[in-house]
Amino acid sequence: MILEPRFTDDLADLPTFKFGPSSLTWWGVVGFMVIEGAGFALAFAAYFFIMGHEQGWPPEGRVAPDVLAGTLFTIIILLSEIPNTIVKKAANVGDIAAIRRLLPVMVGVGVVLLIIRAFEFNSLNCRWTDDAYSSIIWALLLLHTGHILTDWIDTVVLCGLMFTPVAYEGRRQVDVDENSMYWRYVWLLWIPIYLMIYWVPRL
Amino acid sequence: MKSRAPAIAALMPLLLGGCQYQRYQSDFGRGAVEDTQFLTLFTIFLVVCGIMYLLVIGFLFAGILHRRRLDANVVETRRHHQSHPLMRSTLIGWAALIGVGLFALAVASFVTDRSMAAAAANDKLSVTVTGNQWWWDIVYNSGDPSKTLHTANELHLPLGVPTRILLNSNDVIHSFWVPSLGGKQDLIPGRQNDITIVPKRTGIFRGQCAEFCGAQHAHMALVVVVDSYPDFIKWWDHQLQPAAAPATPLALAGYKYVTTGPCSSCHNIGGTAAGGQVAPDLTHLASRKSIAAGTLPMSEGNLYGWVEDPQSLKAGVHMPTIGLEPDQLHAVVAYLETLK
Amino acid sequence: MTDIRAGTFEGAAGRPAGAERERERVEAENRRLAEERKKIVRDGPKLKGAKLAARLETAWRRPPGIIGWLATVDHKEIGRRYIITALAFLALGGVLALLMRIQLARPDSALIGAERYNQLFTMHGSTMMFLFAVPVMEGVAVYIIPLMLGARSTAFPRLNAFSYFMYLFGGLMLWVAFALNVGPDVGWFAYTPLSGPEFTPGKRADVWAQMITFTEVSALAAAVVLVCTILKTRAPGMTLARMPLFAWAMLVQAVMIIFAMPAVALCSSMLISDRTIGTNFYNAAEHGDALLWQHLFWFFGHPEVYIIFIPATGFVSVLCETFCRRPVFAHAVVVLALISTGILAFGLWVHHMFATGLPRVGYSFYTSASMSVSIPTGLQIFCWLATIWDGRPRFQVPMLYVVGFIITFVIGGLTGVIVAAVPLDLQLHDTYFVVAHFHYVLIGGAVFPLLGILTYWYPKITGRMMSETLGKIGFWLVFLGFQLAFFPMHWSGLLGMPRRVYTYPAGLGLEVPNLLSTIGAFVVALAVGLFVINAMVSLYRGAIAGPNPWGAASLEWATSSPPPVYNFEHVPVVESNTPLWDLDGELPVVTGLRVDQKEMLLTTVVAATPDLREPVPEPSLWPFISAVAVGIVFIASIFSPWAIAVGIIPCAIALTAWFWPKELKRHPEPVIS
Amino acid sequence: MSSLFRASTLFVVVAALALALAGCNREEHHDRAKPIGETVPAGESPDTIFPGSSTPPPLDPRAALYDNNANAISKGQQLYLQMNCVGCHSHGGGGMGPPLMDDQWRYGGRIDQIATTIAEGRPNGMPSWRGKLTEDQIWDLAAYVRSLSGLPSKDAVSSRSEGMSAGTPQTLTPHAEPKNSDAPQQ
Repeated sequence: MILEPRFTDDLADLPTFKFGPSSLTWWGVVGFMVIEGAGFALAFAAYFFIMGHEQGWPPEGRVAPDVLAGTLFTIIILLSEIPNTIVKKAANVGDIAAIRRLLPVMVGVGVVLLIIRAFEFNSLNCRWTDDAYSSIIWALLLLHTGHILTDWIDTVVLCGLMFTPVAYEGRRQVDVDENSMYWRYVWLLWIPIYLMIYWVPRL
Repeated sequence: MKSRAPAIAALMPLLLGGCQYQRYQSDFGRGAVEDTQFLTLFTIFLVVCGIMYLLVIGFLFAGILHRRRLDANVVETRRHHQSHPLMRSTLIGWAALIGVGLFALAVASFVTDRSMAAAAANDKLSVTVTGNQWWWDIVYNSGDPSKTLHTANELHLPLGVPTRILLNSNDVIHSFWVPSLGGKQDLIPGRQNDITIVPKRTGIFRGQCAEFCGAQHAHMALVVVVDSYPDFIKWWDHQLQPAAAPATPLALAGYKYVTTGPCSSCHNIGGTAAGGQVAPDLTHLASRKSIAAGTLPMSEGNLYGWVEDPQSLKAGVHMPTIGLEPDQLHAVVAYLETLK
Repeated sequence: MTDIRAGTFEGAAGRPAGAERERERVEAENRRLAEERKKIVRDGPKLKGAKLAARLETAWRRPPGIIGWLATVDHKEIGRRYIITALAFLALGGVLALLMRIQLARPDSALIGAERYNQLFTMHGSTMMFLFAVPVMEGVAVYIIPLMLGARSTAFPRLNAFSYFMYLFGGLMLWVAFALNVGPDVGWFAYTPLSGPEFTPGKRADVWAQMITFTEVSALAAAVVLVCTILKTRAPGMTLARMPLFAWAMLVQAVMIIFAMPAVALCSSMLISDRTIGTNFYNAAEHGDALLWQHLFWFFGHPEVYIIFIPATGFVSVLCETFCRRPVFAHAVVVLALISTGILAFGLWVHHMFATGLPRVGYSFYTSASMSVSIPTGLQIFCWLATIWDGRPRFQVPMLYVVGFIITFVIGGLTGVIVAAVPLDLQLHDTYFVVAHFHYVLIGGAVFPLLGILTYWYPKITGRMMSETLGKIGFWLVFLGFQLAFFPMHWSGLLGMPRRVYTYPAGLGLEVPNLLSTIGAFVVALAVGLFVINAMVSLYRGAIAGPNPWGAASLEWATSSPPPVYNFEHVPVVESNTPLWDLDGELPVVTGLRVDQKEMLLTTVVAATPDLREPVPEPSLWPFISAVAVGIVFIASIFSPWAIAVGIIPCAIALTAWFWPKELKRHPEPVIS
Repeated sequence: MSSLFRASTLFVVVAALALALAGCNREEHHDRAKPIGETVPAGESPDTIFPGSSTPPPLDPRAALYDNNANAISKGQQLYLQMNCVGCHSHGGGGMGPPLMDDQWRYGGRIDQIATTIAEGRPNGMPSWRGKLTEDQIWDLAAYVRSLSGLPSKDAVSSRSEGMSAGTPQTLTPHAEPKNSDAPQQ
């Protein structure tokens, strides 16, 4: 027997999008951030596990990576938070023009960072086949490069989308807001990796 | 010690075979101090867990048979239902019971752990066992290098003497485990583990590799013989002697083939030109109780079968099938039998 | 508050003329869209009953034929596929188990060679753990959770479809490789250095590691879908305190997957990189360590077995509630027990490594941690027993499986406490005693409740009841067959039979227990076959089941069997923990959702007050195409690392097309096409 | 649309099968009960050093069992260490003996020619292993020696041994097509 409905209240005028934890995609993005966070945390644990076996770090016969490319990368990625925060605020207030000005900047910053990252790879002073130390720092750098590459591709797609009339729909501004939240996560994760690759071997 | 029938065997369901198995490769062999401590702790755990299990099953069947008068289909919804007051206190009692039970078991486990470590403290004999893919390389270490003994696949231990066995591996992870003597320890490449055994009873025991190590993991067994101390010293000195020179012409032909043919590339026979280091040491092969790491008991027929074609007995073993002519085979086996 | 965002403008003075015209155009467009929005048809007192159902049907149904089949985003269809595929892999894994048991029936038997047997037990373990246990729990949850929470769909339904296809491709890859003699033979745990480049030549271990990548991506996607569904799409009024226990169990399981699966993803990727580009993570001679693999694998491995067990506790709670005619005793205790089991499970993994020679002090910590994880499970069992004692149990087939579960699982739990003690584990580790332990907790703890819950929700999925007599015969066969198959393994373990041996010598007393186990295994196989026959036959000859054949309390029984594509005509409102039992004849509902486009209701996380109207994505082929693209890249990356660098482009294109809206024009209300 | 769909699935199935069949013999185990000589007839010895452009004898039929066979290469890798080939050839870079990872082959780079070199031995110090190793082991070694210069297919070779890391992994070694070197005898 299908039950007869007893109508309580009508939700016709509920909004169709909101910023922050009310949005479904916010929870999806946070879910994937936690997954990557767990993966990176275990990669850090593997780094310190391998380090624990050595008397000296880097192991004898290895030179620590040159810091120039890495530090330049860190400075730029931290500075990139400025346009990132502006575009996030613009999205919150729905300022399409500002978004259309700043997303290309973020894409440009991404390209610059990826180029610097290429220089970083050959400033590591070791090849991944040399020993476990070289393998784990190559792995950390490669994992973070994948992290930046995926978010850069997201930003490119989003930037393309925001130049279409669809940009005026509220949900698209929520996407921009969450993409900049994810970019914040990308450089937040970079800080421990930067220290582990460039400065822990110099302790 | 031997008089008391193992209490454990009585506890186990009796439908299973007679007791003579339990002294060869079973946890009930009581061959060493470690195994007896395991059995006492195992009994404690069985008793406590058994009581808990009976409580659960009792509560389950009480619930099943606890017929309620009201109609079975009437639904007790949350609003007008309050649980039986006794239930709330039984829940707390149950939680306390589990907590206390586990705490007692944990303490019993730590105490046994500590007493095992104590029994193993002052070891007098040191043996290095190195795991290879599908056989055991054994070296009896001694202060005097001339007394250091190199053998394989059969471990002799003196009665009552704590022996520290150092465990290395040349290839993959193996696990040294002689159930009747005590617990297992892994042999891991790149690190050295150790296990100490204090044998309590003379006799022959069988151990087996307990960590999956490839194709022939099932045939990587180890025969352990616990001798009295004088017998052990006599065995050790005998094993130090080089291989006996062949007497009969057939054995001499076998000697010539073995020391110049493919056997000498891998095997070592003390006192002869065969000096390979990558396969079991054959100097006193015939004195052992098994062939190919416990795959076959030592006998002339098994020697013939193994030397002629090891691949069909232990597929994937690193010993190749040489394809000996019948006369070479007779000669080789005749020579191997002289290596007492 | 209109949902169309009028563009905000900086100070008028500095604005160039172009922006001025842009502003007018957007303003005009906003007005036009606001008019259109008023004309949207919505469900309510004026539009209900059969007329509403017909209109919702046209909005929610998928295109017919093969294209529609591949493009579906209906959580019920995806859930059914998950369950059927997982049961198919259960049958395949079961056949492997029978082959292993035939080989082990007699000592020194040469029926199956060593290499073939090693492939058999590796495929048996990997199939059961990765291709059956976790996916079947995901499948049941993906089908039932939206119905149980009163939602019209899961969150991210396209991601759900992508997750199923990744699971299917992972399973197919493993079994096709096994058929082509490239199947893994290093065990479901693949310890290095045996699974390393030197001791496993060829591509066997790479195939295994890549299957892990497939199934882990699938499980993580499904976990994110479930977490978002449980937190955001519950019916109004279903606060966290009123959420059913099964939903709590799936929430805890999904969060555990999110924290545990990355561990196996990382270590299997490191293994593949060791085997293809020569990194030295597990090479002891080059500063690596074989134990790094064991730590990372078992950090995932132990939570994995709780990921399989916790949904089963959800099943048992659902069955106890319905068949004892009362809510589960001490609801809060069961919820807290679930959460603490989920957290504690991450602190126990070293008890798999007691024999690897780590410091003994550390081991004592893991002994007490492993024992303490049995406390929350013990409390859950008490609550179920109290529910049976205090309720009026009706012993239909699902309830029989609950009784079978309690009798069997508690033995497994107690043998778990035994192997938690270091001195005992040094004797029992890697012997058949442990094989008996984990079959008791996995088959007894997860498969019995699964068989019970499939019988229980079969009428909701198909509209027909399963046969009661066949069900009872099936239960007694599987219960007694299971004891006959696995109890003797305690004995062969104590007699010194190690795991993963393709044969054993005569004269060690192992003949009798192994023969009994083989007989028992065939009885269990017979019982599972009977269950499948019962399920097939009842599709046509089963009694017609109405919306609520068992008189149960949760929301999935408030809609028809099988439920329509849109689940509920009007989104129900929940006022108590057992909604259908506490009704006075009418189902309270909320209205106002669109009828011409797919739309669902989002509620706040804790109090479940109505929050947003969320457009539900239309069916699309892109998740399937993306799964194919990602799958090809995964398989190709076994053979060359360049496959990843080249493969990113097609995957990026497929994923962009998945996200890109079909028409780039503005709608009165958002639509995901 | 559907014919294209059918054609593309057919193509994918055929491609997958071809790729997979290549995998079949890569994983074959040759733990044969009978020695290699009795299972596959030996080809005529390729040991004639053929000056100028005369064509070499046809490839020995046993080569099919060893070239590109992952298990043979893996057994060869272990034998290479156990029989102390490292002593003269090190890990392929050469030392007292000639390097094995370049494309210069004095006595031929085909698997049967390498097997004959190992069995017969060569002047200037290469010992003869006939009688010391069985035919099967010699051919395993020959398969591994070819992998030092990247000749077998990349999915059959192993990326590293469990020992010290010795140069680029064989999975990344470029394919050096063997050339008959007539470099003067050192």
